[in-house]
Formats: sequence, C-alpha cells, structure tokens
Amino acid sequence: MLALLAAAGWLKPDAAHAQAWNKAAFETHDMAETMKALGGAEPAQSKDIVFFQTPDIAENGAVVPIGIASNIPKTDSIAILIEKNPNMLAATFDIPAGTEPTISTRVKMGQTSNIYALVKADGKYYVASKEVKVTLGGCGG
Amino acid sequence: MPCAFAQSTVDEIAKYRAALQDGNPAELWEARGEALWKQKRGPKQVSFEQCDLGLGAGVVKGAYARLPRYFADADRVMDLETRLVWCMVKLQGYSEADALKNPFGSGNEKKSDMEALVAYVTSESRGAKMNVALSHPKEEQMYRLGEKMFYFRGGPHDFACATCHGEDGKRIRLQDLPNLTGTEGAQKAYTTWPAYRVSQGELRSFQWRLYDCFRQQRFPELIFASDASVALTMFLARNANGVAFDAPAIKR
Amino acid sequence: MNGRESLVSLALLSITLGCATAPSSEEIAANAAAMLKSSFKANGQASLDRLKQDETQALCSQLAGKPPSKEVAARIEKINRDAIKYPADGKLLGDWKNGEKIAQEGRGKQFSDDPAGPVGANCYACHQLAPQELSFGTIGPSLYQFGKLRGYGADTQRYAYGKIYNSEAYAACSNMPRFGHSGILNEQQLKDVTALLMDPQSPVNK
Amino acid sequence: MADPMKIRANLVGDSTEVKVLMNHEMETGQRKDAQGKTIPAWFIQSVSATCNDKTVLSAQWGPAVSKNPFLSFKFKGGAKGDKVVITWVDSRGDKRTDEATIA
Repeated sequence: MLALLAAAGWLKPDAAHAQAWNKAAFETHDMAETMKALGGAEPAQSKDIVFFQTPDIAENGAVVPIGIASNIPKTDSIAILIEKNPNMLAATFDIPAGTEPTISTRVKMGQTSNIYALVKADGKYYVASKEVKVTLGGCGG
Repeated sequence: MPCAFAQSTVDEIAKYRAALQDGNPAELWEARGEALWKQKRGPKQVSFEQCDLGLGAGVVKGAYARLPRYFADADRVMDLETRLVWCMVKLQGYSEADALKNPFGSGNEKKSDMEALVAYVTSESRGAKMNVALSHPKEEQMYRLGEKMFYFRGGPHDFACATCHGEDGKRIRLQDLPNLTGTEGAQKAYTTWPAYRVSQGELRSFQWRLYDCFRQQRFPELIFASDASVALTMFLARNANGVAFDAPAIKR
Repeated sequence: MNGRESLVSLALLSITLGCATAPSSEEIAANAAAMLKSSFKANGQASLDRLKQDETQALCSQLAGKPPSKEVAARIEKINRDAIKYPADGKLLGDWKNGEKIAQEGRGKQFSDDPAGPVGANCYACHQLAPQELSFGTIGPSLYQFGKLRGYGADTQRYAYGKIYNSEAYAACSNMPRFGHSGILNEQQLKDVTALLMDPQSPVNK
Repeated sequence: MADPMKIRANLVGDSTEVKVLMNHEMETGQRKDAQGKTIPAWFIQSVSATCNDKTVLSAQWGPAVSKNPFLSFKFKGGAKGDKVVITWVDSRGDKRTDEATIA
C-alpha cells in the first residue's frame, strides 16, 4: 500500500515531514519559555482568535475537545498550550494558503487550567485564552 | 447558591458531551470488526458470513436489535457475544477456551477481537427499533431470571443493580444514573452501549458494562457470556423495546 | 394455518407443557440459584461467599423493588438493631477530618482493589455532606448540617453511629451499606465518620 | 502495526471538510503500570495531509493530544473524487498513511 502510494506520487514523506519535531518546544513549562523555543516574541492578546466546541467544564480530562478559529489575516500557524500540564505545548498546526485557519482536536488536561490559542500571522504572534475546569465524575472506585 | 452552581455544571457537562459526538473513536473498532467479520478465521478457515445471528446466515443488519433470543441449534437463549462464541466454536473450529479468551481489550498491546466484532455488529443495528421477543418459553424464563438477578442483593455492601438503578433522577457523585426498571431509563441506557469510554480510551461492550457494575457492587467476577450476563442483558434489552438502537456511542 | 406453522406451534406447545406453561416462581428461584453458581468466579478478595445472602439480603431481594410489609420491615430492623455493637469505651465521636477522607474514599472491597489498600465509605457518592464538595450523589438524602439541624445530643450521636454501623436497623431494605455490621469500616473509622456528621466543628455543620 | 485511520472528506460549499480518527495510544511517559514502572512515552509527533500533491495541513504534536486522536480541518481547492492522503509518524518512528476520496 505504501509503495503503491509512493509510486502514484501521493506520498512524499520527506517533504511532508521535512520539519523535524521541535523537541525543545514540547518540553517547556511557561509562556516565555515556549515563545523562545518557537522563536517568537511575546504574543499580543487578540479578540480575533475564537474558541469553539470547547467546553467550560470537561467531565474527563483525558479527552477535552478544543476548537480554535483565527480571524487574523495571513494566519500561518495555530498552537494549543495548556498552562498547567507538565509540558505546556500540546500541538502546533501549520496552515498553508488555501487552508482555513480553523482546527479542532482533543487534548488531555491533568487539572483545571487556562488553555492558550497561540496564532502566528504575518510573522507576529497573537494569543487568546480560556479556562477549562476538569471534574472527575463516577464512583471514584 | 449550590443548586444554581450544580445546574450550570450539569449544562456545561452536557455541552462537553455534545462536543464529543463528532468523531467517535468507536469507528476504529467498527472498521476492525468488519474486517474480522469477513476474514476466514480459525482452524476451519471460515468467515462469520456463515454465522446466523438470528436473521439468517451472515445477516448483520438489524440483528443486534433483536438479541438476546432463543436459538434452536444451541437450544439456548443467547446474547450477541454468546452467539459469536458459538459461531467461533461450531463454524470456525476454535476451542471454547480460545473463543472466550480476551473478551475486553486493553490498549494496542491487548486488542480484543471480540470487542471489535461487537462494535461492528452493533453498528449495523444503528437506527433499528429494539424488538426483543419473549415468545419462546426459554426467552420468558431468561427474562425472569434477569429480573431476579437485577434485584439480587449481595456482597459486603448489600448492593444490587437496583440499588443504583431503581429510581428516577438519581446520581452517583455528578454521574446521572438511569432508572433501569422503567421503559424510558432502560431505553436510554441499553441503546447507547457499546460505547467508547473517553476515561479509558477503550470501546466497551454491554458485557463489559455488566462485568464492571458487579465489580463495583463488590461481587465476585461476572463470567463473560455466562447465563447471568445473558439473563440481565435479556431483562434490559427487552425493557428497551420500542426505540431505535443508537450505538456505539461515546461516553465519559 | 399451513402445515409447517402448525408443526412449529405443536413443538412450542410441547416445550411449554414441559415447563408447566409459564415457569413458576419456585422454578425461577431454583434456576436463579444455579445460575448464580455458574456465572461468577472468585477474583482476589471477592470470594464466592459474597453471593451467600444473609436473611436481610434475601428478604429485601424478594421484594423486587417494592417496599417491605410492616411485618417484614419490623423483622429486618429488629435483627439488625440487635446486631449493632457500640464502642466499649462509650465514645462515639472520632476525628471529623479523617471522617471526611473516609467519606471521599471510593476504594475498598472490590476485586480490583489492593486488599491492603484503603477502604472508604464513599459517602459523597450518594449524599451531600460538606458544602465545599460539589461532586455529590443523590441516592441518599442530603446530610448537610446533619448535627446542626438535629442537635448534638447523646441520643442523636447514638442514632448516627448506629445508622452508619447498620442502616437496616433503622430503615429496612435501605440502599445504604451496613458499614460496621459487614466489616467495611473498623470502629475508629465509624467514629470518624460519625464525627463528620456530629462534630460542631465539622464543615458539614457550618 | 497500527490500525488504519478513519478519514472522512466532504465537500461543503467550496471547502473540503476533513475529519480524521487515528488509532494510537498517545502514551505520555508519565503514567505507571501496575508494577509501578513508568510506561515510556509513545505518541504521534507529526501529521501531514495532502490533496493533489499539495500539503493542506501539517502538524506537530506532543503527548498531550488525546489517545485515539481526532483532528478536523477545512481547505479550499479540493473536488469530489480527489483523494486526501494523511500520514502520521510517531516517536518510535512508526508511520501510517491512509487516504479517503472527497465525497
């Protein structure tokens, strides 16, 4: 299957995965550290970044739905950061031209925390945040 | 105002659950189960397409909504899992021990073929109206045994199924409890299993639901595909008659 | 009716007759006992003994969710009240802080639990207690301000201890476990949980 | 070997809406097994999506993405019958590629 796809020209792993995984960025503990690892300056607060399908309360921290849409022109990338997780950065998404600056995924949260949506647009960084409370339901047994 | 707080908590958790509906990882189990269903397996190298789930050999569509039921070839009332085990032994040539092992999976290291098959078969009843018959005396008997089991109190905590699932509008901690003695509660609960449990990252079948309820009831271990498990399934499935089956679902 | 159908109904009829039409209650009871035996296996600390019912469990199971008659209720409450053992030192109140921990703890006695690990009462699963804890269940009544509303007197203390020790002594076929009677909690733990309800300093009474 | 992904790609107006479910443990490296031993980290590190040879999304993930990950995004330029190809690579170097036809 892989060989077939490659032969058909579908698969270009070297191109698609050209950027090496940014280990340093995924091992940071606060915003300043993360920005340094990502190579950016302090982000500006923005009202043009919107959370959608992101609940105020998550019944289980193992799966917290997060949707982020950026209305900032020339959005190049969107990142999800979770303040109180052991490592702050959860995911980054590069948005090529033609792709809507809107992503939705699910993340783990160890506890109630602020979630940051970090957007890079036209070389500048912007941020919005939202608190998500994590409850533990069930019998506890 | 603790009450107002609780209400907004409940509303927000409802939003959380709604947000999870789009993209249920149970689909990964359904896809694997469909492949297993069609694959020639076991010492006899036969696929499940020869397996009769009650609507004829290989008919999957709508079959789960009519289970458990009496099967003349086995002279027994069977739920889905019991029937799959029967087909694995009689058709595919597995030993009973092999057919019964690993009913509940755990991660990629210990995937359960049974759970995947259950995910696939149940998904083929999505939208089918629950229609479990008590026309055969053994079906009637199984139902009454299930009812008996439902009210059976035992263990150090005196718990029965009915302890938590016998009244409307109750909850454990913040978790709502369906009243399984009423039609509405049984319908809502039974038609939403199996489910992908986000807390476990696993697809869980109704057999698992019963197994884990008894664990929390402080009972000994409920044996997979045992008579008591089939009887309780019969009791609850029958009580859920009349509404559309809607699983595999996704739950906390 | 064609020939095939009548054959089927004849076959059905003979099976039905074989079982004396609908199965009788005695028959169901006998089959239920056999079913229990074949359907469970011992796992860790959860041995098959746990399926042997005492009189209270058996009487309450038979009711199938309906309330007991006056006579049955009186019988259950008497045998359970007679079985309550109060502490030899006469002290019923322990440490409410420890009681709060026991009320929060949901583990204990499951086959998945470490037999040497903690055993709790999991009170919050079913009851509201301290108002700070928002995650509480509703199978049992709210116990917020339990002592404050009833008074902190010796009789109420004795009732609270006795109810936690053996709920069936006060309400036949209650959903609540018999924490002392069934050996779920030890005497000190029972005192600590009683203190959670009855100590004026407990957050339950704030 | 990981199970196939489940990919849905639907044309909505002039955008293709893609929804993906992946089969992966996404082990954080912070959990302990029953014996108290740390379970080593194992998670998808990069994801890429292409349509007609053009990259339409690329992502880098840490272990905080949930088990059996879900991802949804939209891009312009796809047409019915085109294929969306998704590849992930995890921290052990394992790789999986699947595709779906835009409906």
